[in-house]
Amino acid sequence: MTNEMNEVIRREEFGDVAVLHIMTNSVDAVSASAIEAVATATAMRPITVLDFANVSFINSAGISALLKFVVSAKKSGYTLYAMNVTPHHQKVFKMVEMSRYMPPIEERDLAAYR
Amino acid sequence: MTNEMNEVIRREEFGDVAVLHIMTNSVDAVSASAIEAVATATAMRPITVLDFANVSFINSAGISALLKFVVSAKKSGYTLYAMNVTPHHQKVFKMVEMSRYMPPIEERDLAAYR
Amino acid sequence: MQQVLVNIPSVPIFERVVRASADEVGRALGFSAERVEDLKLAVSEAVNNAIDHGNKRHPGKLVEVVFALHSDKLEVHVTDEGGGVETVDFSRKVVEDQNLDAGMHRGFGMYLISALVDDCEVNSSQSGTTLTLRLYRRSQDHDE
Amino acid sequence: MQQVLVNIPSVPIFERVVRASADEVGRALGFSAERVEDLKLAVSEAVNNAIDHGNKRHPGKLVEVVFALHSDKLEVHVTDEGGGVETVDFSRKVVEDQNLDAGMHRGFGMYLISALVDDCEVNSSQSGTTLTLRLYRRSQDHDE
Ligand SMILES: Nc1ncnc2c1ncn2[C@@H]1O[C@H](COP(=O)(O)OP(=O)(O)O)[C@@H](O)[C@H]1O
Ligand SMILES: Nc1ncnc2c1ncn2[C@@H]1O[C@H](COP(=O)(O)OP(=O)(O)O)[C@@H](O)[C@H]1O
Repeated sequence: MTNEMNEVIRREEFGDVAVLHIMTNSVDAVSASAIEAVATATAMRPITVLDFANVSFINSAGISALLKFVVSAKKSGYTLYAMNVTPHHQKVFKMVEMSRYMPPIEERDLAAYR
Repeated sequence: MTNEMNEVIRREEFGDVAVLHIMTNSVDAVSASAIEAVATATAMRPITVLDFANVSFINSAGISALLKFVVSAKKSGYTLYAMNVTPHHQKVFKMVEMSRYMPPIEERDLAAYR
Repeated sequence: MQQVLVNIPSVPIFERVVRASADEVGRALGFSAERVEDLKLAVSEAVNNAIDHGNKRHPGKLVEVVFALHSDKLEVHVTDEGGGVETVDFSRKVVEDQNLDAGMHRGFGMYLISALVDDCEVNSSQSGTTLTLRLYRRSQDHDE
Repeated sequence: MQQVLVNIPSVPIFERVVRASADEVGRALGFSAERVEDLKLAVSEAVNNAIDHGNKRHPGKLVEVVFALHSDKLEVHVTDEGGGVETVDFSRKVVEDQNLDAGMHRGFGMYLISALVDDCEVNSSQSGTTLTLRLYRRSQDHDE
């Protein structure tokens, strides 16, 4: 068991909000399975936010893991948001239209819920 | 000419103090000549501080470049200090007794001179 | 022409070694930070395809990556020891509702590669596949 | 046993490619952050010696680096195409006043290597030198 496995996502919850802080800097084929494992229906809240602040790399294996969160949110009728996405990854998310399923949200938009 | 060449060290001066902020993260065989080029007698002040805040790697080719600052300071009768050295590089500086020629100083020790 | 070669077993963790090498090669060529990210992502996709589809994650099969630094361009050749592929589809792929519902979350790799590099090319035979990526050097690039 | 191979021309900038690879290999083996830094520094010194003293910065001569991941240890073999070396001195070297005054600012590489890794070994002939570094795996290391 690696630290990456144990702590790939750190969960923060307040009110209707769950913020899922991704703790690995590389969302790739190696970290995908540990990330996917967190994308259960019970992890979702009406406002579920993936926080990419620590993430410096995402490839398509990583995107495929992230899409599990999109599916889980959809099943619950919730929306998923993305926070602290680098300009490069904003570009990549737009290329595959990921941004439609995971629109950006900012830290200050969440303040009202705290 | 690369940016690394142009901006390998950013100089800040106040009173008797010169702080030389190393701007490259790798003090190695590639950046050595640009770093050495700054180690002239005129660059020295009675208190000359090398700031390693941006530095994540130093090898012996880099140490050899840093020793030019030690020599220049010595010629002027000044002392050289090192600031924001990572624990790993503190260990390496001790191994080669570099720390004797470039003792650590902290940001707050400089406040009095500003 | 200078060449950097990286050779890895077909285990996903070693894709990170190639990616880190791509990062340093891109910087050495003076590519902008954004272009270095594009290069890393394209190389990452190519290596993962070589590991997964080419070598089928057989650790004994190797992926060879050659970074060829030409005066006018960087060429990256990613070669596997797989059974080859008839045609590769570089067309645009986006996330779609029906694919999500069907649990299909893959298929973006080749599109991303083709969109992120200036030029790419597949050469495949029964003894393996080579994907070549090309990034032309631009006047604003600066050698180290 | 898995092996990662990196091959570079004898140009200092490419030492950074090997160093970045060492970083990822060390992480893949679950080495602590401090041990990864030790590995990077030792590999960096070995590669720079191969470039400078072995291949005399002849860009056409290559430096080959093999990371051999054994179950009990990481072995790194750094090989150049130089004329070889009779004896290598791994003894402790420190900065000294008389050397500073004489402008002698080098000679720390071999000492650093020997102090940072668990074990090292030189094999040299007229056709080149191989420096082998060994870092034993510890119980607190964690595979990815
Ligand atoms: N190196 C390769 N060897 C064999 N087939 C390949 C190779 N690279 C790509 N392909 C084929 O191209 C397809 C599309 O690849 P890609 O767009 O990366 O999507 P994904 O890998 O998610 O399936 C793969 O499913 C595979 O059939
Ligand atoms: N790969 C090599 N080929 C030939 N000689 C070498 C090699 N590596 C080290 N040496 C010899 O060992 C000496 C000590 O190396 P080192 O401690 O790294 O100091 P420096 O490189 O600063 O001289 C070198 O000066 C050189 O004579």
